[in-house]
Amino acid sequence: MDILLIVVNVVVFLGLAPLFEGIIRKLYAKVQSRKGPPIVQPYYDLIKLLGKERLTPGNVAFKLAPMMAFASIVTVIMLVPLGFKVNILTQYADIITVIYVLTLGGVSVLLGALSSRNTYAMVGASREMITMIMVEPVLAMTLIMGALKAKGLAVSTSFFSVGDTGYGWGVALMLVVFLMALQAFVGRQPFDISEAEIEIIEGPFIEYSGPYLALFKYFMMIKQMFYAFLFVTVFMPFLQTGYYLANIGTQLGGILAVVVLISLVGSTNPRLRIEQAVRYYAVLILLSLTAVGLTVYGI
Amino acid sequence: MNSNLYGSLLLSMGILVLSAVIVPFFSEKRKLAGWLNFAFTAVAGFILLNISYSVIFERSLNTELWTIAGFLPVYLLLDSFAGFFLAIIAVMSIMSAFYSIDYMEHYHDYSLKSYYVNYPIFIAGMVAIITVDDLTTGFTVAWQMMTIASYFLVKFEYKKPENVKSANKYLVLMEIAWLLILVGAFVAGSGLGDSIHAVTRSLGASTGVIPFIVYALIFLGFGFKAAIFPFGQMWLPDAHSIAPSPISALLSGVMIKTGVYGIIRTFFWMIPHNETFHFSGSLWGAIIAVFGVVTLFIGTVQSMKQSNSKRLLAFSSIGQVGYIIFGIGAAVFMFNSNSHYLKLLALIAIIGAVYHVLNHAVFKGLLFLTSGSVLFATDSKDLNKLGGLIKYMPVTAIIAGIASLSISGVPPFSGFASKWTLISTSLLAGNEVFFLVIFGIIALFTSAITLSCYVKFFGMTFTSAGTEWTVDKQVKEVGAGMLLPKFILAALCIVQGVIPFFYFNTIIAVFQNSGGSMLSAAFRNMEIDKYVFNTAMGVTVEVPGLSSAASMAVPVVVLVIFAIALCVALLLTRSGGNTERQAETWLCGYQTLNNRNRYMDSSMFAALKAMFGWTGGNVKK
Amino acid sequence: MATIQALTDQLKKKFGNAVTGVENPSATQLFIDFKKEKVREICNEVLAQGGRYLVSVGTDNLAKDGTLGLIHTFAFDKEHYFLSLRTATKESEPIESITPDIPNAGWSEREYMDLLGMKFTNHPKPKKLVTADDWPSDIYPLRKEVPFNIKPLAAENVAYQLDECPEGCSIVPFGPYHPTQHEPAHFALFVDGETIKGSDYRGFMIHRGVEKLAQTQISYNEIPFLAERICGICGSVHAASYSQAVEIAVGHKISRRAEYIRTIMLEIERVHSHLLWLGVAGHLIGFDTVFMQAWRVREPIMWLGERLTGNRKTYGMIVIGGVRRDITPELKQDILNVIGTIEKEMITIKNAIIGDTAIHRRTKDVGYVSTEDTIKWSLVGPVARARNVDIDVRRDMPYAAYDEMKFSVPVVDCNDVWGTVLVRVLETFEAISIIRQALDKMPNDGPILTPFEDAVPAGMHGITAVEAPRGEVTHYVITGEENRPERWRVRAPTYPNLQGVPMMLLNNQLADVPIIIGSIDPCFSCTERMEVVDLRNGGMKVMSQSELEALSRNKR
Amino acid sequence: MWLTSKIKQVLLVIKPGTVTLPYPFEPHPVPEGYRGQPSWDHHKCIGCGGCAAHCPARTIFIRDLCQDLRVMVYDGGRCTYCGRCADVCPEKAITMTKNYELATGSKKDLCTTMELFMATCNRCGRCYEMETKNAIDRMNLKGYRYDNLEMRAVLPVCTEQFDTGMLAKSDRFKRPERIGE
Repeated sequence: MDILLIVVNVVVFLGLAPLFEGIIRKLYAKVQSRKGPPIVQPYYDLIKLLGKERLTPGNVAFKLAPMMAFASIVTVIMLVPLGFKVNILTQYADIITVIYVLTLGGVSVLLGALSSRNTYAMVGASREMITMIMVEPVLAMTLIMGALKAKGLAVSTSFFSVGDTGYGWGVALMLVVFLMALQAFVGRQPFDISEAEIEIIEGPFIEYSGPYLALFKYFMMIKQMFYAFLFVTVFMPFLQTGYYLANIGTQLGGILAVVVLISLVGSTNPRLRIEQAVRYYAVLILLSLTAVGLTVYGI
Repeated sequence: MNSNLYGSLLLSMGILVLSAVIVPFFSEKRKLAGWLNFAFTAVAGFILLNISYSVIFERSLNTELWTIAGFLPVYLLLDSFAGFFLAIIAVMSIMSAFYSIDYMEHYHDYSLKSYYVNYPIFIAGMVAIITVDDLTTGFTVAWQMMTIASYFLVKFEYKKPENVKSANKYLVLMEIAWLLILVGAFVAGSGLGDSIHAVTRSLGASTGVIPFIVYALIFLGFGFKAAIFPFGQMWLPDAHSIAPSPISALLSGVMIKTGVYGIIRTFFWMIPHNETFHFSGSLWGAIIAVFGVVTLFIGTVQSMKQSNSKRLLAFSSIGQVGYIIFGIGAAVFMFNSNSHYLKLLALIAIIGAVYHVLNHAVFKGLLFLTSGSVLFATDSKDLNKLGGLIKYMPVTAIIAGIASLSISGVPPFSGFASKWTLISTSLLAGNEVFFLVIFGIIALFTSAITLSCYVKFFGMTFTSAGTEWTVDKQVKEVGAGMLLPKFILAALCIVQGVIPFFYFNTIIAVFQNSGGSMLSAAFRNMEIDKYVFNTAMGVTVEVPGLSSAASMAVPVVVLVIFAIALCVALLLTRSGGNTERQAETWLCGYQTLNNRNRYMDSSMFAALKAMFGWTGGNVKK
Repeated sequence: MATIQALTDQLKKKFGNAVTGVENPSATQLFIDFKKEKVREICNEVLAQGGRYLVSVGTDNLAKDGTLGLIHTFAFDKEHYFLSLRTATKESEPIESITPDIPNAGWSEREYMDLLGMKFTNHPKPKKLVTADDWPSDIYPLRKEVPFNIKPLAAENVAYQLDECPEGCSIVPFGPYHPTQHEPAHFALFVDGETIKGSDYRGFMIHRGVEKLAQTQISYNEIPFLAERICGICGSVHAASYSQAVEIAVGHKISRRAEYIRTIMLEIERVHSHLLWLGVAGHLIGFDTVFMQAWRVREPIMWLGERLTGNRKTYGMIVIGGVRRDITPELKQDILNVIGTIEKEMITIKNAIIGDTAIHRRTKDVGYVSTEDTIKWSLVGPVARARNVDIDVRRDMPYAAYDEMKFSVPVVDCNDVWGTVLVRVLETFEAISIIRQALDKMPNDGPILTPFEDAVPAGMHGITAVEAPRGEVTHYVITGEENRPERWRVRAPTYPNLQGVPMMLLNNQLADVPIIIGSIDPCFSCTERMEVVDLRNGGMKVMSQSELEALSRNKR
Repeated sequence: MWLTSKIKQVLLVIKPGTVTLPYPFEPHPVPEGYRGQPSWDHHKCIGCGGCAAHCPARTIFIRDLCQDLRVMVYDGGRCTYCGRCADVCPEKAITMTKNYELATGSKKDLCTTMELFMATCNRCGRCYEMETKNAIDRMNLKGYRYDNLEMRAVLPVCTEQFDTGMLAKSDRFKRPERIGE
């Protein structure tokens, strides 16, 4: 039974992440008055990429990086309480572990970028790292806020803290900050700076092709779904119905709503410059610090 | 038994001094001198390890008065806390000595005489400063042994004038630190050669601002040594980056920890407990924690700006010491509060701090040895020039990767376990002490910056596109003599990360067995075993007042899940049944990859560097 | 006021014998011949008198008198005439460069070093510009004796040497295959962190030998179609400009109705081009919705073009002597309907863009160039008008039916990319108003095409400029024998503007490079007309699809 | 400010809805007068060669295989669809069709070849005075014709060994002479 919950986690995330990506693409197309690709296009993309030739610059790190990225995000999704239900692995990690494992995913992207020897990839890596440093605290503080509310760093208590202890001004502020940082988490406009197709040609991924690129793409899609899921779980505890399957259903509904928001914001904004983005992130960090402070004083 | 251990301590120091006398005569035969030096160091080191095993797991000793060299009466103390540091010194000096055998070939136009005179003296000095139990005579001897020997080691490449200048600066600052501590001791009412115990007693009798002055002076003195902000920035990067790499490994890995040792001793052992004396623990805890947080943040940010690999590592040492100091500060603060729950967290915080001392010694030593290997193979420590070495030095590259992940605190490597301890205690304390949450968040944020440093360090050295090494000269993997110590240290990195509970238990034992302080009393009385559990060799903390399983770090489980996921990923890449081919780097079609269009290290993280421009950081080539 | 008379007198007075001849065939044309020793002084004097440098034209007269000709052309905007300073030099003798004073002449001079083998003294950057890296150094493709489709053996060890990168910078290559550049050109950016500290440009990778082709292979009446294909966006502008240059050179008058139709075509092209640019600019700052929406608004114009001329973009409308198709009353109504809807959409787009702080953040203070530098570097078009330089040849040198149109020239003093956005948006409204006026005032009778009656006499010079959407296009024609021009020089607006790009890039961020390069609306094909390329002719082998695929896959 | 402009933008784009076409499933109809692929009506063609002489892209070749047989080849691979050939054709034998879907795997699909039987005056082969004003005859003037047909085959080969010295010696390449010389 315990294993089954983990399997459900993996199946839901791995199975539906490309679908949400497809929905985002479709919504982008709608905003741009286009027909857009079919919603299942990301699945086709992945399958096609998996069948292509593997081009490498000839070092191990390059091949290892996409696998590490994929593995790190899969590790995280195995731990999370999908359907508001804790599984057997959840108790073995606390939020600091989750933050660090998520970071490992970002590090893998950097490793891949650096080992691809390409100037653009390096520029992309430099930007990706800056983004990571500056938005990870927002994620951290969201979880820390939960931890402070629940008086414990365990994943379960921290994720469910809002549901257990109720909303407050701190939570409300953190909710807003999380939404503002969401685009940066999932790497969409205006914060797709590290990939910036028009300047540095997909940055870290420029040298990637075939199955390796597929893994990175899959990683990005799952990451995107994970952050939407995180938002839904932490800030929308009212979706809890009491039944496991119904919970998964309502959570997926919540994720869909977040995904719609992501695509609307993404399609109506130009990309920022890195130094503008950094200033923006700094504001976010200060705001989330305020939110944590408010939470500590029970406001 | 007592006398035996003290005797063997003196024996080990004697062996080291003997080495300093004998080995230089063979300095013309470089390899032989190296092997001899290693042999002496190893013998002394194993004696020290034996001592530390005894004092940690069997029985701590009390202070004893010994007369050294016939005329100098000195109080020595071998308790388990000293034993723990002795073990670190022993392991690191053996590794470093073995590494030196091959590495010193790099300096073929320098005589190795001074190196082999000073190396054992330096180690003996560090051993001495851990074990002497006064702040005046014995302390002075130990401090000067350590300082002057390390001064000559730092100055090893004396033909470069800027090195001599940096070394001189180092010497002057260390003497100032010594003076500060000495004055502190005298203000506290210590006579020449009085044991700490006596000093504490006379301090307990003092009133008014005297205790503040004493603590401030001693904290500053050891702060200089431990390289806290802003004192560390004055000497550490210059000294550590110019010393030969095995020495840098010792300086960063071990020597600055003697400062940490002094601070811990001061604020947990040198606290008088009588009715008249009141130690303002929260104030001192807050001060130390602030120093720690500032140090860890500034040090790490400055480290990120460096383009010289050894300077990067040196600045990063400042940052990592910041974590330790922060942990100590948080522990002092919480320990002196009235809440039972905070006191428990204080114990965990101090475990974290000491654990980080161990971890940092291992991975920073390892990193310095790695950058030494790179320097040996390529003759460059400029990250703007290095690059692409993973192809030529794969083993060193993998080891450097492990060390970098460790210092960045990525599970399941060693840095994670200790940083996790420090950050989680400060966050858990947050419900009562808000500023510790802020500090914890800063520490977490800084840990991301650490990551960026080491992504840069590893990326720009081993991956990325470098000078086409094969054009000028053949870059080869360094020999087994330089790989072996790195292997051992890298294995330690992993072990210390994967089974943190073992180290927790050890450190708890260390504190429980070292008598004479409120801390060890607390460790014995508060039954910490009830709150810290073993979960698959990971650590779970359950503190009353918090929700069940308040925090846990179980690297083994994470490791297993990760490994399974990695296998799935590998299967996925092979699922298409496709072939693999090597391809050229694509740069838009007109230019091909060359030295001029490779992205340089100085360009990395430009926006972030600009944002943190106010932190300074003395960037040099 | 340096009127034609005043200027001639001044130059004669100052340089005396050095001025060897003055020709003034019409009110807008002034040709002055002079001795080559005084080239720099005379050009400086012309600048001082208020001349604006346009372009230099190099000619091969070796067969006639053993010289290479060099013509520096200037515009006097306020006095409404063009000045051409003509000189000549022996093949072996160098001539003094005017680039130190007029930086924009740098490329023209480098072009003739490559193509005609002229030699210049004191040129600040005497590097290869046009010919390929491995083009042999002693073959000058624009000389008359060199066949148009020559394919010499590649020279060896002649890689182009990029400029020295400043200390601490590394090169980030941009192009030729880069999404910022929709056409191939290479920028080597010297980057410190993310800040640009300098750049070098190596372009001319798609020279199609248009001028050489026109001078050797085809005839007057076919060149408009060739000219139209110089540029995919402002095709009519080149066709109109070429046709006007020939008409001016030989004094050929065309009907008023044809001139009105030309005006309408040019303005339709402007509306379409500005909308296209707006979309591309959106794309370049990562705002694809602007891209898609601007192009959606543009699409009716393309279909209108199809109905008017038979093609979406390469209208093929303007030829020497007039235009090919008439605008019937139904088509007139059609045009009015289309521009009506576009005007409405444009107003909403304008409001959306002007209120969008996100766009401001990406465009304001980006690509700053001071007004003085703009004038010094002879930048043209919206790039100059966004930097407070009030030039527009539609108003200054009226051609076609612009003398009867009432319109204002939008000029702003933002001096940055935002300024060019503003100028282009405002110009679109002006263009719509001009189309309305032209349709209203157009005479109802008159032939639309007045072909040449007689063979065209040789040796006549004509220069004209047409305001293309991205700046003025200058064409210089010297008529020749065999029913084709002796020399035809095209200067597209990108030619001067691209030379100003390094100045705009300096100290900006890497992320701004696309929009800065985009802000001049670069048209590399326009700029790179020269050079001889393979025309897939004669003994060529027709490759099947599978062969081509195999070739492109195997090529590493 | 930022939020309102964003909301305005979203509302703005909803109005037109989806505008992209379902091409290639439903080709877009083209208007009257569209300049698509040219088509030759061999019934009307008199073989004057005007199209060949006026084609700016030189995609139409005329070769006389013998006195009676003229072959016209249209090579659509380079055609610019300017419609110049249709304009100049005196017999309106060329029409620009509405066909624009010309992508193909083989270039041959785009080519047209016509073999025209040319009736010749049996006595002298040329029955009227050469008139320069006559449109057809003007096409035969020097400069109107693409008269280097043979050169086209020779040049790519010889330019491989081209050097300026050889050029000076060669009698194949003459500098253009001035009229009157």
